[in-house]
Amino acid sequence: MKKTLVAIAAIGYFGLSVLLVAGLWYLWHRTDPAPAQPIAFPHTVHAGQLQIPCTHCHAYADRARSAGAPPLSTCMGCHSTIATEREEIRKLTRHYEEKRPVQWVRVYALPDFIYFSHKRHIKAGLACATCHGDVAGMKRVRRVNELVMGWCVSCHRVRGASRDCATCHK
Amino acid sequence: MADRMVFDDREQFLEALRRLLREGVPGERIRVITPFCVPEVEEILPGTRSRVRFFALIGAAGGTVTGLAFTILTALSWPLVIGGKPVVSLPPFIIIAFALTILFGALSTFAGFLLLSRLPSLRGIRSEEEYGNAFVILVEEGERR
Amino acid sequence: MKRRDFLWLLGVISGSTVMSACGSPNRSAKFTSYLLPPEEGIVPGEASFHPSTCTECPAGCGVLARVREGRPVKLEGIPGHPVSDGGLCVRGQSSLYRLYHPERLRTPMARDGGKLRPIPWEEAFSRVAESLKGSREKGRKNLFLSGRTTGSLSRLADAACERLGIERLPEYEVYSHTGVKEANALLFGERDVPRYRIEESDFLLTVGADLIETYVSPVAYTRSISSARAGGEFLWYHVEPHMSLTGANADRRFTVAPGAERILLSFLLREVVGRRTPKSGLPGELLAAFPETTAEKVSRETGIPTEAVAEIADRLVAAKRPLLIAGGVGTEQPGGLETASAAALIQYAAGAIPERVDFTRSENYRNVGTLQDMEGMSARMGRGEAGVVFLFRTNPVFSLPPRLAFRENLKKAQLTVGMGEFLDETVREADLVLPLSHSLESWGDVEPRRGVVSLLQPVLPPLYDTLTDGDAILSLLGNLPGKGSAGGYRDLLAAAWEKRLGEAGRRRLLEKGYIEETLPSRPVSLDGRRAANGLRDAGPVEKPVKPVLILAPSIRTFDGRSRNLPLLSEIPDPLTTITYGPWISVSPETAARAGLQDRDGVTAASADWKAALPVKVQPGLPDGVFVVYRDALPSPPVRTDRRTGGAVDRIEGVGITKTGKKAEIPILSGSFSQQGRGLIPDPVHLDSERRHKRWTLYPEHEHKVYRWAMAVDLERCNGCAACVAACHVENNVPVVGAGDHLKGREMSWLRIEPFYEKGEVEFLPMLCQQCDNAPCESVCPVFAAYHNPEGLNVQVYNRCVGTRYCSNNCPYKVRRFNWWQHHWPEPSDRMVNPDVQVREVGMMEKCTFCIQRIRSAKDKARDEGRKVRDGEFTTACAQSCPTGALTFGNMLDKESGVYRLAHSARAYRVFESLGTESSVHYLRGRKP
Amino acid sequence: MSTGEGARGNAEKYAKVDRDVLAAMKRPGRAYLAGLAFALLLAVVLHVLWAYQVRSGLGVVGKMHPVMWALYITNFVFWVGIAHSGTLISAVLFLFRARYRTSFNRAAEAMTVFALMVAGLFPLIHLGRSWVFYYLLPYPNQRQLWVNFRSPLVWDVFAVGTYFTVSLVFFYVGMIPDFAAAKQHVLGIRKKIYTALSLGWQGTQKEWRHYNMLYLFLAAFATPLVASVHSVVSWDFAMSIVPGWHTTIFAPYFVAGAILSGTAMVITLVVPMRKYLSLHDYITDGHFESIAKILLLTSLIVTYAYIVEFGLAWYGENIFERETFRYRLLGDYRYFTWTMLFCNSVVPLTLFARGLRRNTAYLFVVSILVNIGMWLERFVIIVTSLSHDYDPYAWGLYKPTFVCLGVDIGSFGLFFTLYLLFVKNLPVLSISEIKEHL
Repeated sequence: MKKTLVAIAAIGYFGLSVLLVAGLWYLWHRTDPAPAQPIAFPHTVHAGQLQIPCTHCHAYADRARSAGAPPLSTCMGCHSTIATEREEIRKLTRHYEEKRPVQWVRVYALPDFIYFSHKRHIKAGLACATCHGDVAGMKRVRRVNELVMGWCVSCHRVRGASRDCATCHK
Repeated sequence: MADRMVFDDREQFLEALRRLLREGVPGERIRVITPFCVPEVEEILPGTRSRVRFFALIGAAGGTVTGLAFTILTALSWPLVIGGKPVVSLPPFIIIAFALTILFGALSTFAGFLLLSRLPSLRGIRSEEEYGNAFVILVEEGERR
Repeated sequence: MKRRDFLWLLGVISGSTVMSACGSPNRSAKFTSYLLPPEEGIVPGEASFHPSTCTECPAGCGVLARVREGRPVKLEGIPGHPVSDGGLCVRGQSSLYRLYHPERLRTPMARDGGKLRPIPWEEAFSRVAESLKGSREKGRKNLFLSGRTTGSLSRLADAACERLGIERLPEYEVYSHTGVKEANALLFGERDVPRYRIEESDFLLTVGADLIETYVSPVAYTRSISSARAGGEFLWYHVEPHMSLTGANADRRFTVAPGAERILLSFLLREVVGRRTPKSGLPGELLAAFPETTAEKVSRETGIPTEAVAEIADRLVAAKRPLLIAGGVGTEQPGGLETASAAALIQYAAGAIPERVDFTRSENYRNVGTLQDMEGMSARMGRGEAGVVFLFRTNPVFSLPPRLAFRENLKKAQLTVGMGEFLDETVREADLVLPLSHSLESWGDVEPRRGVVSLLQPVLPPLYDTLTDGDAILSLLGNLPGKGSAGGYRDLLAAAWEKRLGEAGRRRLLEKGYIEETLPSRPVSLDGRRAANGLRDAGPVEKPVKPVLILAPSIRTFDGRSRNLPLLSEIPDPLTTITYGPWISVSPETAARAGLQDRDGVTAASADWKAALPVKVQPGLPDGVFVVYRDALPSPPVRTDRRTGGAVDRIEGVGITKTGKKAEIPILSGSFSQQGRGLIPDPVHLDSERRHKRWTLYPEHEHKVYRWAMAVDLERCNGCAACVAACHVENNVPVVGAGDHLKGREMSWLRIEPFYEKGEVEFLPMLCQQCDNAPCESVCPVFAAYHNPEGLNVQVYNRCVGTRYCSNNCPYKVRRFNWWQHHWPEPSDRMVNPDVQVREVGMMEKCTFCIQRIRSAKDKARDEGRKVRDGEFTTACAQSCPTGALTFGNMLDKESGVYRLAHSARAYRVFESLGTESSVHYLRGRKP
Repeated sequence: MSTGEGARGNAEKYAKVDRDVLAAMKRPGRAYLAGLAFALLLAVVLHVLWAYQVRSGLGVVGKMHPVMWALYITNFVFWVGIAHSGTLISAVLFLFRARYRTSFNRAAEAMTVFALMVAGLFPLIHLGRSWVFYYLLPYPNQRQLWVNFRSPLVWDVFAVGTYFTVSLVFFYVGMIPDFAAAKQHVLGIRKKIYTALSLGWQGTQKEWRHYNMLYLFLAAFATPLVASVHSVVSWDFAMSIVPGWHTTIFAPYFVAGAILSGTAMVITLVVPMRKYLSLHDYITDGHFESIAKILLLTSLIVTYAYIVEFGLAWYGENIFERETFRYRLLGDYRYFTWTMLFCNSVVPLTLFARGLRRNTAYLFVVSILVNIGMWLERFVIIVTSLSHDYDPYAWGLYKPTFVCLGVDIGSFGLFFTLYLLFVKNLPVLSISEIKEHL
């Protein structure tokens, strides 16, 4: 009898630890691939139908490390007149008038130990879609690539880009 | 239905075994069960040498090759300068190869043993018959010459 | 049963093990859309640079603030700045820690019932106003005491005081250089410290003046010394009663009996006057004040060997362009006036004035008062004459001797208004506490030297509800402006600059951060009669009661004002390598006699004073002299020199007695001797090292475009540790505290190793040597340490699993391990450099030649389709070095400075025989 | 060997062997349970402290700059060393057909396996970031990164891993016939377990033939490990450039040391085991004497190594080396060094006296001392070398804390827990071999 209990306990001990690892691993790494945004901005309309180039709003993509989110003034450039009555646009206007910057939810996030420059990749002739997918076709932006090392490396291998660790690791 | 002879004493058992063979019972029909290894049995009952040794050889050789291939290929797959040493620096790789030689050798020998002696055998596990320290001779049916 | 319970427990435990393992993934969940696009030139995620001025000490060096996402993350010197010319000292580098200090005052406070409670600014100023009125009615005097102020602020303060009927007292500085000023006043009618042009001289004799630590403008002097040395024909002798970093760096150092400097100098004066040609007309009556004597006599009195005395004299006489600087502990003592006067007269006689001793661009110490002035103030307060007392950026309670009873008398004032950044010893006593902004939050200007205007501009909005110095004083005048904005001090400044410098000048000031005006030269003439009268009543040389305790200025804390900056207690004192003090330095002889060893607790006591301190045995310190840094002794019992009114920075008749208790102080150096290992080799050793060519089994390294390397000129390095501070700030190296330092777990990537050979000390900066055949790399099981194509020995932090084998195998021991998860207490987390990863617990870290700077330089070059130019950028340490001892660059570029230096005859590499083929080349100094 | 005397006699002897050996597996007594409880308690302490260390960072152990390795690695080397004599006795002595092996081999093999289990823990415990230990394993991963096979630490992973696997197989294979025998004497769940473990072994001549071949080869494979594994462990140090570590003699030196400590541990374990399980008929003083001889021999080799080490430092021109060994003898850790020399080089010399070799009580004491000595040897080598290496500025003094000490003591608890469980649940002597040689 004692033996069985011991056996159970032993299994329980290891099983428990394994489960914990797995569980925490999942919790730790889970991020919503398509988070809801404070303002439901439809890329389908702007990038899709209106064909506005990405860098019109994400102005720094080809000039700096971070592509940058457009300042609200850019939005208001059009939306002070266009579609002002829509609920989402009202939200926008409210933000602008109350001088509250919009806090977008990140879709792609790189860990703190990674150095990444949009500029370099654009200058290397990559299209935004290569990594971000067909954003023009997304009503709510969805993460199409998990930014894991292997994913970066495979592309660097294929295009013969630098594979020196210090290129990306701070 | 095999007929079975059970002995408590080692000598008597060997005696009986010899007798059986003298009587012309073909060795391959005789099965012997002993509580511990009795070297004489090997001499009395003719049998081929165990083939376990080939498994040992293959395993060991495989280990060496794997070890070298593994280390060299992984080193080449992402060449990094380490302490000014060449990317493929053999001496350390040989150590890995050696370790794997032993490992694979041992494991495959064990596997070979299980395979050749048909272990684990459910029959053996299920069988109720226990001979304790007795020496047993089992002779399968078959007409004598 | 029992066993099972155990097993379950184990399950739970290992559960917690796993749990604690998973840290938070450092990902910022949000990103922001600004309302308006940032102004031109500012790109989110890229750094921008803004000139300002360092206010950590009165020197006023120019600083360039690197700003990321609207917060300064690093300060660098402004190349070409008339004071510092690109250099920045250890205190300046650390002053970001003042800006982001968690204990800064955040709001005005008023005392009611003994406790300070927050109040709004309006209330604070209305209180001031009414009590000003009240005191006028009562016929009391309102007093305004400040630290040294210059430029517009000084003028504003004068104006405000005048308007409000407040008496502006002489400014209070611990290092007031009274002796020098009084001497100059007496001889030339210039109560100021002249600008000494060391770079113009070929022989420099310094008497007590601690040029490298605190004397007037350390960075400037350090710079000019090394440029003088670079000129070749230069020799520097130093005379001091104790052992200082300055002395350690002089070509020759002589220890003089405290107070006997005067004797030496009057001898030298007569020598110079007598022997130097062309003969200089020095009024005889003046010479009378300096009695005839002989080298032997001098030697007997001063303790300096006769031949040494003779040699100094000969040098002074023979030198083409001699220069003599007496100051610091040399003049702040009885007879200091004579010492300083003799020095000044020697200059005069040797024709150093005005070429090398320049009163035109004097150091603006006119408004700084003396200890005597403070006695006066304290007395008046004691008599209850004081109404409202303003204490503006000054901390007399900490530094004044107890006999002044300043603290007690302060209470007798009707209202005391403390204005500063911290609740320091003085502000704590105030009835009304007005928080001031850090200079990096303020508009302003300083004039550290006549004719030099240096800009103060805000590089971030005030962190707290504070006022800038200017706005605070303006507000006293009644109109409370919107902080730092229109209508405030800023406009006033704009107008003032417009008026003084003109439109173009103002714009140049704003963009470059400084302006140097051309001034009409001020010829000085020696007034023999006045001088003679002044010097007549010089009493006999008074011999101090031995042993003497000298209150030395500290390079880390100045007069103690910087002692609360965490980084500075983290950086070892150059001479002792002690980080978290305090301690008392004792000469080897005394230690031997009293059976004292490092860390032994002692009580030092004089007639009217005692203190318990741990001992550090200091080689090179003369017998019968102890040294304690000023910051270690709150309100030290210093005397006043009646003839100058200055302080006497020493305590006489100090006896020390062993308490028997060991006090734990972190002495970082494991050995002050090189153990004959030739880290700083002598020439012979060096040559043999350079000659023999090693053959190797390893393939040659191939470097394509760049091969980064550094050259360290030990002749220039003076151990000031500015580089260490710079490295800390640039690379997010955490401040770990005394506890870990005692365990020997300092985190600094760059350290200055002092090595003593018979009283002489040499400094060796030790950082990662970026070895080609790096021992650390081959032992790392996971490729966390590897060699990159540009010759860097890179550490991939988040690949590291923490086996720590690399550190064991590093002969230079320059790798640092994160024993804990280190934190930056709010708000200091804002100074974290985003370009460098904040290392987590369990990771090994080290210097990689500021790889983030290399990266951005290469990025820029690539955009412009070119290679990185030599000197286009440099590492944080090299940038900050006031002496230019560190040179960083690309070894493949034959034109580069580092290539030239690395191939000089003086070049060698530490532990070259180990065959690590390191990329840091040291240049041995040539001793005269 | 059975000489014609009656069948009864033989059967009786065999039965006695079964009885005696399996008697060990009877209900545990109070003393045993107490011992087990205590050992378990220590094992738990190890876990608790480890958890504490992981949560608050490696700072809780006394390690510092420059002494980055200390007690944990000491223990790792110590336990790997212990493991060795197991293999030596079971494999090498088997090849040499040394009879007295049969009375020790099972205990020795068990010791090997458990010692390796414990040893394997320490590299994990000592990691700064235990939670990413898998970076050390060469497995295909999305990062497309492998491990640095130039690093001695990776050699360790392979060497110790191999060693553990092979020893485990060896241990188990040796027990197969005994399980078959044992299952006939027990009931209930035990019977089921033993039957399963016996893999349905019957003892037919075919099985025996293959079995012998297997055993021979396993022995052959295990033998080189005796030399190789501890050589690799020694290279953890010898491959570095730390003065006091960087020596060619390290490999043989460590192997000898390993066998010395291992043999000592065998004695430490077997002496009480023989007493409490009353196995005097099977483990005789003669057997102990032979083991004692091995102890003596290896001790002499180790002493030789010491002499060579210090000799090289003394006559060599290398100032770094010299300082290290001066420091080892006269520095802050001198007491450890002297104790080590006394335990490893002086005490075993007494075993030249035959009387003492046969006196188990004395042997027990000696074995304990040697264990202490060998543990100190590793500590001294690691800590003294690190605390005084090249750059004098970076010299430092290491002091352990309760955490690392606790973990180390805990490791002994873990080891003895496993061993005690073994004693009560598995045949402690190789039944079939004993019968064979009866």
